[in-house]
Amino acid sequence: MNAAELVEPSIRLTARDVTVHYGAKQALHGISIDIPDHAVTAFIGPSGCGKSTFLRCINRMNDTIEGARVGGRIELDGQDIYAPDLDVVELRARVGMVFQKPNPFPKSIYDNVAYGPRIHGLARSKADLDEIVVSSLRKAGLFEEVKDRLNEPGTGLSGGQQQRLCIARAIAVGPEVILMDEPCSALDPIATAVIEELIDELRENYTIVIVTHSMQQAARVSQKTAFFHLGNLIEQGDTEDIFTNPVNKQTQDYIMGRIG
Amino acid sequence: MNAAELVEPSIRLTARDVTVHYGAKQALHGISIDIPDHAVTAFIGPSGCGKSTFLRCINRMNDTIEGARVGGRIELDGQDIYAPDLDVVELRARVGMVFQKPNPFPKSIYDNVAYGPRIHGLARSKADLDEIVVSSLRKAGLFEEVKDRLNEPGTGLSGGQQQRLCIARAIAVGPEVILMDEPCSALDPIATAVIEELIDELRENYTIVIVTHSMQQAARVSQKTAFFHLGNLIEQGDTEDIFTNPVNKQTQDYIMGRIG
Amino acid sequence: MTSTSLGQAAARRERVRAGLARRHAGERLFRAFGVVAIVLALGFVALLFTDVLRKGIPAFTQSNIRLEITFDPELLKVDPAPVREAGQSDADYRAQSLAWQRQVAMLNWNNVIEAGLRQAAPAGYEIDARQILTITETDARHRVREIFVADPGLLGETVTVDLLASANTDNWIKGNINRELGDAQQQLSAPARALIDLFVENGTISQGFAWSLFTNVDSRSAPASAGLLGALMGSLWMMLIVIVLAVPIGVGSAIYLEEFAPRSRLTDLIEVNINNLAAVPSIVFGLLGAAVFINWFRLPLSAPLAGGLVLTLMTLPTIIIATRAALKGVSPALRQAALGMGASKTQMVFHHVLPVTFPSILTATIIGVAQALGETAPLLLIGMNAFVAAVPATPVEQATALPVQIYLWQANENRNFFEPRTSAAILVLLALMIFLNAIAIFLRSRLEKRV
Amino acid sequence: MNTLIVAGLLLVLLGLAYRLGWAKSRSLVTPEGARIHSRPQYHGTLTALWTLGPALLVLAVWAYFSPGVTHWYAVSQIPSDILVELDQAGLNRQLQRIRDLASGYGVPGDLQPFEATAGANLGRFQLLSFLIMTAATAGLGVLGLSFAQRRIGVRLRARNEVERAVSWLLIACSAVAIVTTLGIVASLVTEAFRFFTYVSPLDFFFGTVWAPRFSSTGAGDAGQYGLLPLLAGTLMISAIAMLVAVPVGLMAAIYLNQYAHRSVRAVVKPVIEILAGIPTIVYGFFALVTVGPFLRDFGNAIGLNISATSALTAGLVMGVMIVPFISSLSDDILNQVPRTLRDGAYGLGATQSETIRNVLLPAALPGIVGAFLLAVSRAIGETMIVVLAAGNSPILRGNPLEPVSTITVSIVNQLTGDTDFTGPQSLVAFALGLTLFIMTLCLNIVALYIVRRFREQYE
Amino acid sequence: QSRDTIQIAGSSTVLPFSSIVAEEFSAAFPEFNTPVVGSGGTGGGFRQFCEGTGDNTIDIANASRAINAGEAEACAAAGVTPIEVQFGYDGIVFASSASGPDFALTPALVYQAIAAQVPVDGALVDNPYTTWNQIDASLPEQAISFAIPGTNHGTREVFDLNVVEAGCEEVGLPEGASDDACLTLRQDVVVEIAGDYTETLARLQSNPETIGVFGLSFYDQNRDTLKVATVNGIVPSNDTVAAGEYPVSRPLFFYVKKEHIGVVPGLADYTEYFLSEGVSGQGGILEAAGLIPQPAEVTAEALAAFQAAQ
Ligand SMILES: Nc1ncnc2c1ncn2[C@@H]1O[C@H](COP(=O)(O)OP(=O)(O)OP(=O)(O)O)[C@@H](O)[C@H]1O
Ligand SMILES: Nc1ncnc2c1ncn2[C@@H]1O[C@H](COP(=O)(O)OP(=O)(O)OP(=O)(O)O)[C@@H](O)[C@H]1O
Ligand SMILES: [Mg+2]
Ligand SMILES: [Mg+2]
Repeated sequence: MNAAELVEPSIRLTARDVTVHYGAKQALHGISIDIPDHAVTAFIGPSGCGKSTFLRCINRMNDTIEGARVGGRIELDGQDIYAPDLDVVELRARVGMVFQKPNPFPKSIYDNVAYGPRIHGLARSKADLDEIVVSSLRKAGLFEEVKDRLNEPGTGLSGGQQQRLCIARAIAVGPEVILMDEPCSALDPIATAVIEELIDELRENYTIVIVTHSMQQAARVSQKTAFFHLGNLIEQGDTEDIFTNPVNKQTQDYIMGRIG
Repeated sequence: MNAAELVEPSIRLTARDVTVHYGAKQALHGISIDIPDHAVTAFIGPSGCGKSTFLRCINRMNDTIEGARVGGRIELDGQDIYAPDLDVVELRARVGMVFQKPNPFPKSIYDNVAYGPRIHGLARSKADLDEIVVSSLRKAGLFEEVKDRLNEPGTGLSGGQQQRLCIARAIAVGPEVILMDEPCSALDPIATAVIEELIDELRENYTIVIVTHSMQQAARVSQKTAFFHLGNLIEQGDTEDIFTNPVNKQTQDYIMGRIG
Repeated sequence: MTSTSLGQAAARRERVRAGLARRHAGERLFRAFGVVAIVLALGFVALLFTDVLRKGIPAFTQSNIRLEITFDPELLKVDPAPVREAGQSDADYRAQSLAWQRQVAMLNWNNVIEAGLRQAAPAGYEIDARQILTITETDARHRVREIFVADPGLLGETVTVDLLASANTDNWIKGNINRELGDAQQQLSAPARALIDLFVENGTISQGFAWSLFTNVDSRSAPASAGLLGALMGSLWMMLIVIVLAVPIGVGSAIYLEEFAPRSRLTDLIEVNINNLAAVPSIVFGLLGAAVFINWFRLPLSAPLAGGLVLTLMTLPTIIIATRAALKGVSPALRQAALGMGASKTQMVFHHVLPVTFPSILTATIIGVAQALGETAPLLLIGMNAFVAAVPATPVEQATALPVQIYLWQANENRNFFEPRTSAAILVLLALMIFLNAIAIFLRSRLEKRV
Repeated sequence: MNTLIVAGLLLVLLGLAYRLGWAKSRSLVTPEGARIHSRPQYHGTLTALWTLGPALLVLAVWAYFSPGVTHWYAVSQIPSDILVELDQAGLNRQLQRIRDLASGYGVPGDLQPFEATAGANLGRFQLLSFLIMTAATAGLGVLGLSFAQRRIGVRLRARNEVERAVSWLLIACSAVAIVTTLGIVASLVTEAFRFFTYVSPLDFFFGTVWAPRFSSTGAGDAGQYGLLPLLAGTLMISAIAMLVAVPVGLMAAIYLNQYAHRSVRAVVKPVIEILAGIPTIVYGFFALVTVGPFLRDFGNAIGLNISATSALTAGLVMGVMIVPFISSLSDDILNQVPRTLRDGAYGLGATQSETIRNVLLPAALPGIVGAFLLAVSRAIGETMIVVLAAGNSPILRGNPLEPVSTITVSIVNQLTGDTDFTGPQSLVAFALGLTLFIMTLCLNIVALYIVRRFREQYE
Repeated sequence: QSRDTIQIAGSSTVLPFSSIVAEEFSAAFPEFNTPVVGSGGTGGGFRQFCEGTGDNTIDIANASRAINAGEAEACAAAGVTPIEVQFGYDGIVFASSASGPDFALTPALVYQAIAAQVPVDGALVDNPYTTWNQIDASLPEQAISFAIPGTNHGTREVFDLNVVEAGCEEVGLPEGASDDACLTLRQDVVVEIAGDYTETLARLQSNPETIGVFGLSFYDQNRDTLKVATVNGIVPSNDTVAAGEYPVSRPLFFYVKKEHIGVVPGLADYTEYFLSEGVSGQGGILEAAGLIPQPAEVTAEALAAFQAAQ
């Protein structure tokens, strides 16, 4: 599980000198990183170091935050995602996001998953849509649990189920990249374990970036790890290397529990 | 710093079979623990396991939560704190509390600290009060930083300073026990270090109970540790023992990062 | 740990304990103030309601007179009603029957009623024609005539007719006017009063539910038959206009300001402006309505359309502010979820945010509309205090409104009769109001349960 | 009738446009999956919008110009020899007759020969211009439709364009509020200005006597229009109302928010809010027939001379009306005070009332003051209660037991009385309205400023 | 097509009569709708009346005074020709609480009671009287308190003219007194009522020593609580007013828009019906409602004038 990939995978996302300001305050001081395909990349670091901020840059969710300004360049498959003629809506369909707290829409389970395909016009018919919903739920490992109550509200599920529903919802749009911001921090240990397993499975088909405050989790699920500190990317590399053999003193301190 | 006390200290607080219900939901399933004098006791455990709930039982802050019911028995110096004739106000003067997010009153720094002594009528004169304020601020390690602006609002301080102000405010009443609920979780690493140092100093004069989600922090500041899981007290003992040699499988899993 | 610090702790505890009694007393006092405030507020609600109920309830019953009316051909000298002949054109027939109706209207129907009254009275009761007719309401002759027009075959027949007793009769029976007063101070003559008492005894006059209050329009010539139907309809029309206009505009405006508008001077200005509009006295809206809708757009005076527009403008800020508050309350998680799915901002708002806030918007709307329903002052300035004796079939026909009707009735010169009637009208308005508020509260509680 | 025809036509056109746009965009999607930017619904809507826009433009132009053109045409129908003899009033009357003839309204008096033809011509002219307008509307609509239809393509960002249109619509909704304010200001200012040509602003704002007289009694002057007695009455009543409402409302809010059991709160709060829903006319009536006489009798019993209709009566009842306003707002504001602050005080051993008085209220104070100011502006603008219960005596005096008058009452009186409409008697109402507007505006700005500052503390 | 409901607006004094006629009119003429009677006061009525002709303007203006020059001008400018119809009188009475003593007043007495300054021994001094018997020994010993209509009421105009000015002349002002002296009232005992008579009644009930100014019909309907005062020894009643014996009365009018006759259906019929014997004549329905009928010949003249004008 913890084994690093043997073949170096192709790069999906590249970031160069990304800076973010919230009003006068600078939250990121020039982040450059390459994120590989078909792998899980974990961002770790103490609270407030800018992990979420950087994650939000990747699907331009920062656009929705008032006063946030993004500098530098991020490319998805070689295309600048901050290019003026790029349609954000399209980008977000390609780069899905799962949040810290499970946030299903207050609609039925079916509608939760069907929403994305509907607005993006992905299904030509009702049967098409059904098919997308079922396969997404199945991929998220939720189908068996909810197949009898697809019309009940998604908010009625347990925390872990809700989070998987959110993952299914993100998958349904057929994204290439899935961003997860502390997806397990609101869950109990058992639900966490289920999600972690799911992430490991999804890796086969998606590029996954996950933010976590738990080094243990990073060690468990990721192949690559990036350590952030005070708005800087301190160190990045194969997860195994970072955890067993950090180069940087700060990384070391953090991993040993001396800071944070 | 991490050294456990050599002499077994006297027991200040004892809890026996404490249960708490929030409405229909049971949050604590019979907690029994002894908390020693002049030592820092840390409560650790995954989110939602009932650490804060138990902490709030000790100074009866649960009284202020609608629908919360407390069962069992807690004694402070042998006196039942849930006895019907016990005055909560007096109890809270003896058992101070510091919260997760620094919450200074929107008053001047001076008034923040003077508030407790004032309502309890602890100062005979203005000079008395001045003296209490200054000595409390000094004990909280804040005096030097704020002595020139005692009349400025407490909300104008930095997060770490605010948290120390809250500690000073709690000390000013002259409590015997100080309860701290994740006092550093809203602070940056540097401020956290300052507070941790302060806790270590305060230990000389007070009985301190601290809730933390960080095992590293527990290891750094406490002499005794209690591990909570799903509303149960799984294991307790000297911090060193718990971290190096946990008896219980769940404790072990948690400490190794396998759960939570 | 030293013994001195132990001693200090003990001393401190003593200090704290010493102050406790006083502090707890203060606590109790403060609490008592709170209770007093609540009791005062509730007491006033109770007082107001009992007072209005006490005054208004009697007006829900009314004195009715049951008479045997004979359509005596001696008294009613009238041509036979026209019968439609074969080949007669519509217009011809209508003209003919109108002419006949006019002829019927010119008859002195009071004679017929007088005969009926005398028949009900003990034989040979001494009272002159003028006095005996004060017992029935003045519109009795129209009622009787309508019966005849509807069925001209009744000529020569006798039918039992229920008529309204006059307002003064009602006052006398209910004791609204002091029964001890002398002749000079009574509205009815002594023989008439005695006869009424006789009628009450022999059952000719009985008390019944005052249906006229709900089925009739306002009347000045026949106070006892004055009703609220016209005013109710006027109010309903205005509410309809307010709902149709204020809700979409208000919600749209709130959405723009809360979700789309960039923070700028202009939006700040709009915000200040809306908050200000919410507090602008209603009478100023009346001035605006008079100047803009009546004088400029030349909308018909005292029509529910103009009233509805004025009330719309008044309600708008309420709805905008409440909707904005509701939108603000939507959790950012939901917004992020939608945006994260690749929904555009518009889609996010219309697919997710708005449905979630729907109940609060509905509540705000109901409350706003209820407020508009009770508004009087601006309507006075756009002429809605006109006397309208018809039910408005469209919003451009003249009408009055419930609160305005209350205002008009409280000024009616027949104080003895209209004071209870005004209270009754108030009860009707309050019932409507409480009904609307109850819906709002119900929705709110449903919403709270769902969240 | 005519408007119905046009509206029906437009609806049909719109439906057609939507359907066409939808179908065309849908046909773009090929089996090999050329992904179109926007969904067919958006293309349909966009096409419909392109159809609606030009059509509405035509209608707007027509609505603007047609009265002028019709007027010109009607004038041209009057023979010139008659035209030269007519003065303005005569011309108006003549035109009205022709218009009435054209619309089949019928006219009194003898019909002049040219009138009949003029009426008929005008009728024909109106019909013709209506037909032209309809054709132009339809034509331009179709033009827009075909243009939009041609634009449809895989990369056309129909959704973005539709959304832009929606946001413009929403902006238009927000503009209503601004337009309302402008309307208020414009309608008040022009009339108030006309009033100030009769009475100098100095006399108005600083005059101490309110006695608008009749111009016809021969008393010569047009009366005195001093604002101060009305202002004093307004302020006195508002002050009494606040004296009642603030303690009761605030304490009720505190009790419900902090002490009351949830079930008590669930019952009491809506009951108190009923007070807010009661129409003011009901309060007015209640004050007039119940509270006033009670106060008078009460005054007699304790040897005080209280008028039944007085500042006290109106103020008391108005205070009751405002109670729920203050209690609701204060309740909301108390709810906004973060729980952590409350916990901080409890944790120090403060009793509940100490927590409320020392921590909660000071923290919520700016918000509460803001609420009070809003309540004051409501009291100042309240009309019906004072119309019925204040006693309407515009005299400058300081005794709250005596009748007073207020600005709002005077507005109603001046606009609904038997006064001469050509004089300052009725115009003064607008000056009073303007004064009222400015007063509440100032109060609101202050309140807003305070509330804003308060918000920043927690966010 | 053209509007088919008669629109009326104007004086609130005329409004009750006008409304009653409107109701009865529609009962008697089933082919016409019930006319709508707006309020707004005499001035407001004329404002609407003189706006012009056509659908959106009123047909009849009720008035408690004759049209004045400014209003007539406005009418003419808008192409409106008003036809004046006088249909009866309104009596204005002084009434006090039914439980109080009787009053026999004269304009002079009223003037002395309420003027700000009165002549005493040839000099104008601030009004010194506090009780009625100080003015005249025949009057009861009761504090002076007077509720009069506010200046927005037409009634006030009549009161000023027929009572205050008349009383002022009777008493006679010393040489050199200003023109205003007659009409300046004291504010301590005089209460101006801007609302309707109900409000005056409420004032009376709250202070039973008050004497209030009412319409005769209002007094008539509330005889159980009110007691009327004589003026110059004359008891106000329909007969005394109609005969011109009772001094405080005024004629009531309505103005018909000539341009609308024959256009708005029923306009002429309404007018003629209004002036008919059974409506505004002796013993007619309006008399029962408190109107003081004018002599039949005056009505006949008005009718003739109306018919001639249309
Ligand atoms: N909307 C915002 N406005 C202003 N500052 C912000 C905003 N969001 C984040 N910040 C600041 O930017 C910095 C980075 O925040 P970010 O949320 O990215 O940290 P994080 O690494 O995700 O922390 P955590 O582990 O607590 O989630 C922090 O100092 C934070 O205070
Ligand atoms: N006021 C409340 N009402 C209802 N349930 C509550 C309340 N407070 C806490 N709980 C529940 O009680 C359980 C214990 O909560 P508690 O806050 O004590 O956990 P914790 O160990 O402090 O967690 P954390 O580390 O997240 O602070 C949780 O399941 C929580 O959801
Ligand atoms: Mg984060
Ligand atoms: Mg906790």
